[in-house]
Amino acid sequence: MGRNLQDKLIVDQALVARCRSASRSIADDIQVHIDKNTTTSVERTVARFLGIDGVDSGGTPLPNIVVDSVNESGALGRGIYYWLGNAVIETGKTPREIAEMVDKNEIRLTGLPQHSEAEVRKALESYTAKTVQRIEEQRKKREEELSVRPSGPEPWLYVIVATGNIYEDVFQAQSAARSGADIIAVIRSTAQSLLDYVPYGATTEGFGGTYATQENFRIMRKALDEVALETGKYVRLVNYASGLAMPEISAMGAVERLDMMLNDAMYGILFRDINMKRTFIDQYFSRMINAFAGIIINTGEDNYLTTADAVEEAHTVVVSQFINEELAYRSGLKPDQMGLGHAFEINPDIEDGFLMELAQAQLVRQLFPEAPIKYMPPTKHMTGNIFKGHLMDCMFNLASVLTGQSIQLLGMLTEAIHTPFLQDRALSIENANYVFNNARHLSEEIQFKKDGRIQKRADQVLQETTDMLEEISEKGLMDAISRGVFANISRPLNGGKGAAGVIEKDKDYLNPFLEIFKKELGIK
Amino acid sequence: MGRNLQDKLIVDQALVARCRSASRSIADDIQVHIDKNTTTSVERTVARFLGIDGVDSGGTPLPNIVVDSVNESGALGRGIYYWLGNAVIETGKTPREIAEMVDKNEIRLTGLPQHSEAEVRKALESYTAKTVQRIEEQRKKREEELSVRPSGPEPWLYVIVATGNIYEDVFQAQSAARSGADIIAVIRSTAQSLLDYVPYGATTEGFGGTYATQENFRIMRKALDEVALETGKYVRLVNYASGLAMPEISAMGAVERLDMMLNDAMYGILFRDINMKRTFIDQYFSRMINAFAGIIINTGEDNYLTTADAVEEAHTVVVSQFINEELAYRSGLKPDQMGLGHAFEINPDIEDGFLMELAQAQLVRQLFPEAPIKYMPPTKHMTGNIFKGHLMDCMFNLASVLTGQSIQLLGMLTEAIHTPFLQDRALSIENANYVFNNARHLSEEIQFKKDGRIQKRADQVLQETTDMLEEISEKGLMDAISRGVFANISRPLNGGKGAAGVIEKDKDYLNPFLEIFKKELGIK
Amino acid sequence: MKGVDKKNLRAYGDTLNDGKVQLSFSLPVERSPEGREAARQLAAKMGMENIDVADMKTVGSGLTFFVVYGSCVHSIDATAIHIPKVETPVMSFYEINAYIKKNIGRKVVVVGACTGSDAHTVGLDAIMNMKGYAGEYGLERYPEIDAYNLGSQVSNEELIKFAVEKKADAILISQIVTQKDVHIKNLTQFVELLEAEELRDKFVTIVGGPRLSHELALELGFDAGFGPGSLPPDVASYIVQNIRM
Amino acid sequence: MKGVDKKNLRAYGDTLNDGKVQLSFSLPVERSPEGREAARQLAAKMGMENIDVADMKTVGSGLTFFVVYGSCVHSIDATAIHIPKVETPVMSFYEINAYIKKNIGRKVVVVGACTGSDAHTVGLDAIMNMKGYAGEYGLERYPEIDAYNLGSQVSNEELIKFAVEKKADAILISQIVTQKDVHIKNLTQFVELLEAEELRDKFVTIVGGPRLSHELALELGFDAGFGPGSLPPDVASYIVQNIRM
Ligand code: B12
Ligand code: B12
Ligand SMILES: Cc1ncc(COP(=O)(O)O)c(C=O)c1O
Ligand SMILES: Cc1ncc(COP(=O)(O)O)c(C=O)c1O
Repeated sequence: MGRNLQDKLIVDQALVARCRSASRSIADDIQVHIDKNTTTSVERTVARFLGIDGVDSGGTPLPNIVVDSVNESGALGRGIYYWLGNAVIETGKTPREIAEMVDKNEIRLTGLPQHSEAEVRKALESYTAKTVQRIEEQRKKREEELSVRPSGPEPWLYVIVATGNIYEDVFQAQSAARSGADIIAVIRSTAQSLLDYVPYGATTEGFGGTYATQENFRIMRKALDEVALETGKYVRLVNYASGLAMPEISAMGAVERLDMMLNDAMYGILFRDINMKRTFIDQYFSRMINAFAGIIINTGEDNYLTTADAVEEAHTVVVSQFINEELAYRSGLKPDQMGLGHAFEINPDIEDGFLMELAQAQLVRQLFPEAPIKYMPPTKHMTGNIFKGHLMDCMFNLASVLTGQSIQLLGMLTEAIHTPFLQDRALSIENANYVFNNARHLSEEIQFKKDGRIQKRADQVLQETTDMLEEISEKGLMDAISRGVFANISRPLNGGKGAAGVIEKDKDYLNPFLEIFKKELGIK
Repeated sequence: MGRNLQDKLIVDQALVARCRSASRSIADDIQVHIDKNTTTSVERTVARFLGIDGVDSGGTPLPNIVVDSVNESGALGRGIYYWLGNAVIETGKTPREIAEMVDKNEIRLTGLPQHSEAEVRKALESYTAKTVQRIEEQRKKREEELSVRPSGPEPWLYVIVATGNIYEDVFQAQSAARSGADIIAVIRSTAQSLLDYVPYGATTEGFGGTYATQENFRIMRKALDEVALETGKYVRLVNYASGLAMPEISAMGAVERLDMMLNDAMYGILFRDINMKRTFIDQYFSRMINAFAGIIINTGEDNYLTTADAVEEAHTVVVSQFINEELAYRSGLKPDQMGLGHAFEINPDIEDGFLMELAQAQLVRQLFPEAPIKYMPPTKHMTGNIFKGHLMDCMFNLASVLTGQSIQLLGMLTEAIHTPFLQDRALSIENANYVFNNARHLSEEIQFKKDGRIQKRADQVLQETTDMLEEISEKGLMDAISRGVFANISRPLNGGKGAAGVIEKDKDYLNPFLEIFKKELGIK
Repeated sequence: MKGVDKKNLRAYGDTLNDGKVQLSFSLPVERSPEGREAARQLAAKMGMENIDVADMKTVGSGLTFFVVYGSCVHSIDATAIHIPKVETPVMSFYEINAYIKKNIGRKVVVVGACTGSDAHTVGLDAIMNMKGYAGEYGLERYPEIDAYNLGSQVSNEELIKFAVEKKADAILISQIVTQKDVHIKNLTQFVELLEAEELRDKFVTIVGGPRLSHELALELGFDAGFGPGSLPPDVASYIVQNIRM
Repeated sequence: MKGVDKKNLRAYGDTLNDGKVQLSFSLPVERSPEGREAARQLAAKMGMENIDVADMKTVGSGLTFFVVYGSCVHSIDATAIHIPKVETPVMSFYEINAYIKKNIGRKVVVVGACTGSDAHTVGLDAIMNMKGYAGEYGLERYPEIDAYNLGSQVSNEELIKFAVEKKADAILISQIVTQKDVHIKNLTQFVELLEAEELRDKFVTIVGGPRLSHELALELGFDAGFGPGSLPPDVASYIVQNIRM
């Protein structure tokens, strides 16, 4: 992908080793909890994989209806897979038909005679294989597309559309792609994270964004594949596998060939007050799906800096990146699928602030050389002064090409005013194209002075990162979060939304998808 | 002044030595011609120094009337100083009164009995001393002001006002100073260069700028001194000592305490088709006045790139800087008065164009470490797209702070549209302040790779510069200009405007001001 | 500025009353002379003269972005402008606490929240958190104030319920997201709820956010509104001097 | 674009017909709520609704710069727009020379200048100089064309005198400086001179510059006008196909 890797900084590898070992023990600890439990959303994902989709007369998605019915009878610990398979055997109907029967109370899944696990596996084998195959096909399709219509050099231009109306989004996304965007993200309607289900069908209304639905995914995918034929450049599609429906959205994305997912291990906990136990379990399965589908995840460390100060809290971003990395490994994600995030959020009026941004960006680049680092633009310090804002985005673009970032979420000059107009996006793309091209190889031409301000700043951030990671590894991550070490936000262990959705697995819990993915991804 | 000097480039000092020796022989050659002649404008300057100002009923300036009258009688080779002194002895009147008599044909200067040079010197001694003293006072005043109200760190923010109305200019200049401008230039009315006289009084009409008149100088100086009291920062005032009235304008500037003058040895020849012999003589005296007045000159190499290509012709800029430097030395200018010019004019859509700009700016900085280098903004490639234009100015500002330029003429986002609105200027100042502050010490932090693209580009430009200078030194500068080596513009030896104004000096040519300045400035 | 006619205020570019204005917009036209003319005509309808369509750029299929300069003929009467502003004098951290001790004699209770679907807490935190904002302590730091920050996405019902429980003196609401006027809807519903439960004059009601002005707040039935750049003392000063007793 | 009503074209921000427009201007008011309101009112007079005065910044004493967004109510009728354009087909360097050989049978004489006080030669040079522009040779390079470039600051009188001497077929004028409409005055005077000397239809008269359009050129009595981005072949093609014989 022609990544620009230059070791401009001297990075103390001993510290890096300490960071990684601390992260490992942090993740081990979380994994114990993950392995013991499942969640309603994980089970809904399994139901979707078995072909259950659509909504009932009341608009409730069928996956929710099936899973909730079993959950009410307290039998979800066995896994929805078992109950559906069992019902298939009993009724000879498809899972989807069964879901409709459940909705109409024509059947109680837990009330049927229970068959052996082996029989159940057998009964659902074809459905299971079909889904797994579909996902593999989509991954292959992406690989083919990329070989025929490759993306440009990094940093890739990533823009968002957020009209609320999927059809309007399509026009804007296609326009952006024609003006040079490499990646299109459809921002979700405000706080879809908080919905404990996935809306259904094509949507034309939303606040601050457009609902993530499978139909919307399909519509946008088709539109982008069209432009690609025109421009000769495959356009990556992004959405948000975040919040209470995290794994379901990954499933939809895997099937509809999304290419990236915002998919952070802790975002929901910190920024959406979702219960942490719930989130950790969800992210594990959600990420495993992304891993298997060849989807690149984007983590949300940028969000920390919207509440915390970018100078003082710089190290918390790196700490979170290490933790996200380690947890991602456990879901089978490869380094080149880890779009670890950070942001250009230092107050623009600080003297030498740009130097600190360079230090941070270069440090992150060198700590995670194989990761397609996601660089987020200035937002918090953007004001109604669009002219100055455009300049801040210019410096942001320069910092990116200078430090070899991979995924460049383009800043908008109207960031402080409204969700982007079409022309705002065009101006941002013009901004990035100008700077990237005009300074294309600058990175190869310059070195940072040893013991200079930039090197010193990087040293400091890495040291603070190490200390914090080791402290967390002692007390445990859950404890750390409850003490508010990230983004000055503290979340109680059992507080937050969706706690009720955590269900302890029975010893005979059944989820062949988990098994297949683990096997395919080589997870222990 | 806290200049930022970093030897980022390896500059072959052998080549530099060859450049300077070639320039010396080029200048020697020109100097021979200069010493043999005077011009109507030089003599008008002497008349002004003796207190002759104002215009006649027909609006013709008295200095022109007096000098032309003597010139008609073919006696200007003796020097206007002699004829005026002689008349003072005869009439007992002041030079100014005599000028009015000449205007009314009440006296013919060359018709009077002629006294000895000694008597004439005696008669004008007090007038001469008064002027010299006035200039010295103004220089001292500037030095005091600067010690009490020093300018900020380099690069200094230089903006232009150009409403055509001096009173409107004052409001705009004061506003700019309050928003942080260090230097204010009052752009002249279109092609004032071509006027073989200096307009008189306060003016409120002009095309593309405001006429340079002594009264306008006075009004603006006063206005800027006012703001300085408010802001605690002395604001430098700039105008144009260029064109057919070159030395007269320097004289006015010296008396009214301008701080900088656009004052190039070749600009008039190339860009205003003024006869080259005339220009070389004029620039010599003009610059000597600036030297004595402690005025910083700005040379106009930036203009080359508005007609010639900034990539191909980059070396011609450096060639011209060396020649300007050498000629400036001969007028007694000190290195810290030489605001040698260049510009950020490379097509913004060229890959790595920014690297070439850095190479050029850094090379110039290292070739002339003591000179307050004047860096001109992108103009030619600016378009009606103000948003992209603002970004080009951002990169220009970054290049400047990164390479330690001294005088930053701020680019305007509306460059391709109109002469700057007040808000355009405010946005430019905001742009420069943001970039300079945010990347204040970046220059100290980065080094250019040896044998990298930047180093190679600088090597190439320096080599081409050396070759061209040596070629010119063989054939002579006048020949080179007639062959169009600068800005693709060729000017014939005897063509161009104002040739008639060149007068050979008699052996007894008298000009005590020249003598005094030479003595004071230690010119051989 | 000299020579300004306040009754007929016009835009200023580089000479008084030249009316110079910069415009940019997109039109569903091709990048063409006709497109340029369309842009010129739109500008003309907006009251522009000597129109210079300085740039046009294709930003989507059949969509062109224009940059336009010209002189706007319109003028406005500045003498007729009168805007309600928060008049109560602003006191310092110390003065405010002293004022409470002296004139109120008990702790002042303040409850704040980002209501509706709004998850933007930074603004409210700037006013309420210990840490504060721009060097000013937040309300939580005031010894004489009991401040409760309920955080983000709180429903109007919850907020009112909580305020009643705590016998709050003032309710602070933050609204950052303004798309499709969600903030208007949300704030109106809040006031209606209060009135329905006849609690309207129990509390000093304050709303803030980057798109909020005191004027808008009054229109919506609040006591005060605070816009961009507001500081904790501004708010605290207003509360303690307007508290119902 | 889908769904566009060409008779009522409105600005497009992020949904069809939302009328979104960006404005910026300075007003002689203080940076204050009243100043903000003044800006809002000016925008309103320009036909804006849902006005958001996004930023204000002091740019001079008593002068404030505003950035404004809003929806413009105005729409324009695109179907009513008809602009004169240079219709003669554009040929290549080779075709043009061939055309001259075949249809004119003698060299075509072209005289060009930057007239009045205008010293901007780059534009005219782009059209005339050997070197040319954007990869296209200039007229001087055309074997079948005798091109004379008189350079900058040529008076209309000189230009006409020279053109008559050389029996020019076409006169090219460049006007870059447009302040105070100098170019209009200057170009009008040129046409009047031609008419006075009854030379108007002796020459193909062409004017060009960044602020020039074919339409404006016709209004001023020229045969054709060329704006930004024009290329030598555009001009040469027009000349040879419109030459008076
Ligand atoms: C930080 C931020 C976020 C963070 C919020 C983190 C957090 N915990 O607050 C995150 C990343 C979570 C986020 C998410 C979203 N955001 Co957001 N976000 C911003 C951003 C960049 C900065 C806001 C900020 O913190 N400003 C700094 C504070 C200090 O300023 P302030 O809020 O104006 O507060 C001051 C005054 O207004 C006043 N004040 C404010 N509140 C109150 C209350 C009282 C009582 C008083 C007295 C005073 C007062 O005092 C404060 C101090 O002076 C803005 C863009 C921008 N630069 O403004 C977008 C922005 C506000 N977000 C926006 C959107 C659309 C969203 C999303 C909906 C996007 C999406 N679809 O996912 C989501 C969902 C959020 C939700 N459900 O509400 C839009 C809103 C558009 C609009 N006008 O409606 C903006 C403008 C960005 C954009 N251009 O699209 N966002
Ligand atoms: C280069 C330049 C100069 C150079 C000119 C050197 C030279 N020998 O040409 C110098 C430095 C000397 C200069 C001086 C001045 N300039 Co000047 N200059 C410019 C600049 C930066 C670029 C112009 C240019 O070369 N464009 C590139 C060419 C290729 O484009 P073009 O001219 O549009 O030509 C194309 C088309 O228009 C068309 N075309 C043009 N002419 C013709 C003719 C024919 C017959 C045809 C068919 C086509 C055609 O074809 C060309 C190729 O496509 C512009 C700003 C800008 N970016 O536009 C300011 C600008 C034009 N200058 C300006 C001013 C005010 C001046 C001065 C008066 C400033 C002063 N007070 O000193 C002086 C005086 C000049 C004078 N007496 O006229 C203003 C004009 C404002 C206005 N709208 O009136 C501008 C816009 C800058 C600004 N914002 O202030 N300038
Ligand atoms: C990882 C991640 N998920 C989700 C979101 C936003 O989605 P929502 O508003 O539904 O939480 C963000 C926004 O920044 C994010 O970073
Ligand atoms: C050295 C110098 N003198 C004078 C001028 C402009 O003045 P005029 O238009 O009167 O030639 C310039 C413009 O760039 C210049 O560089």
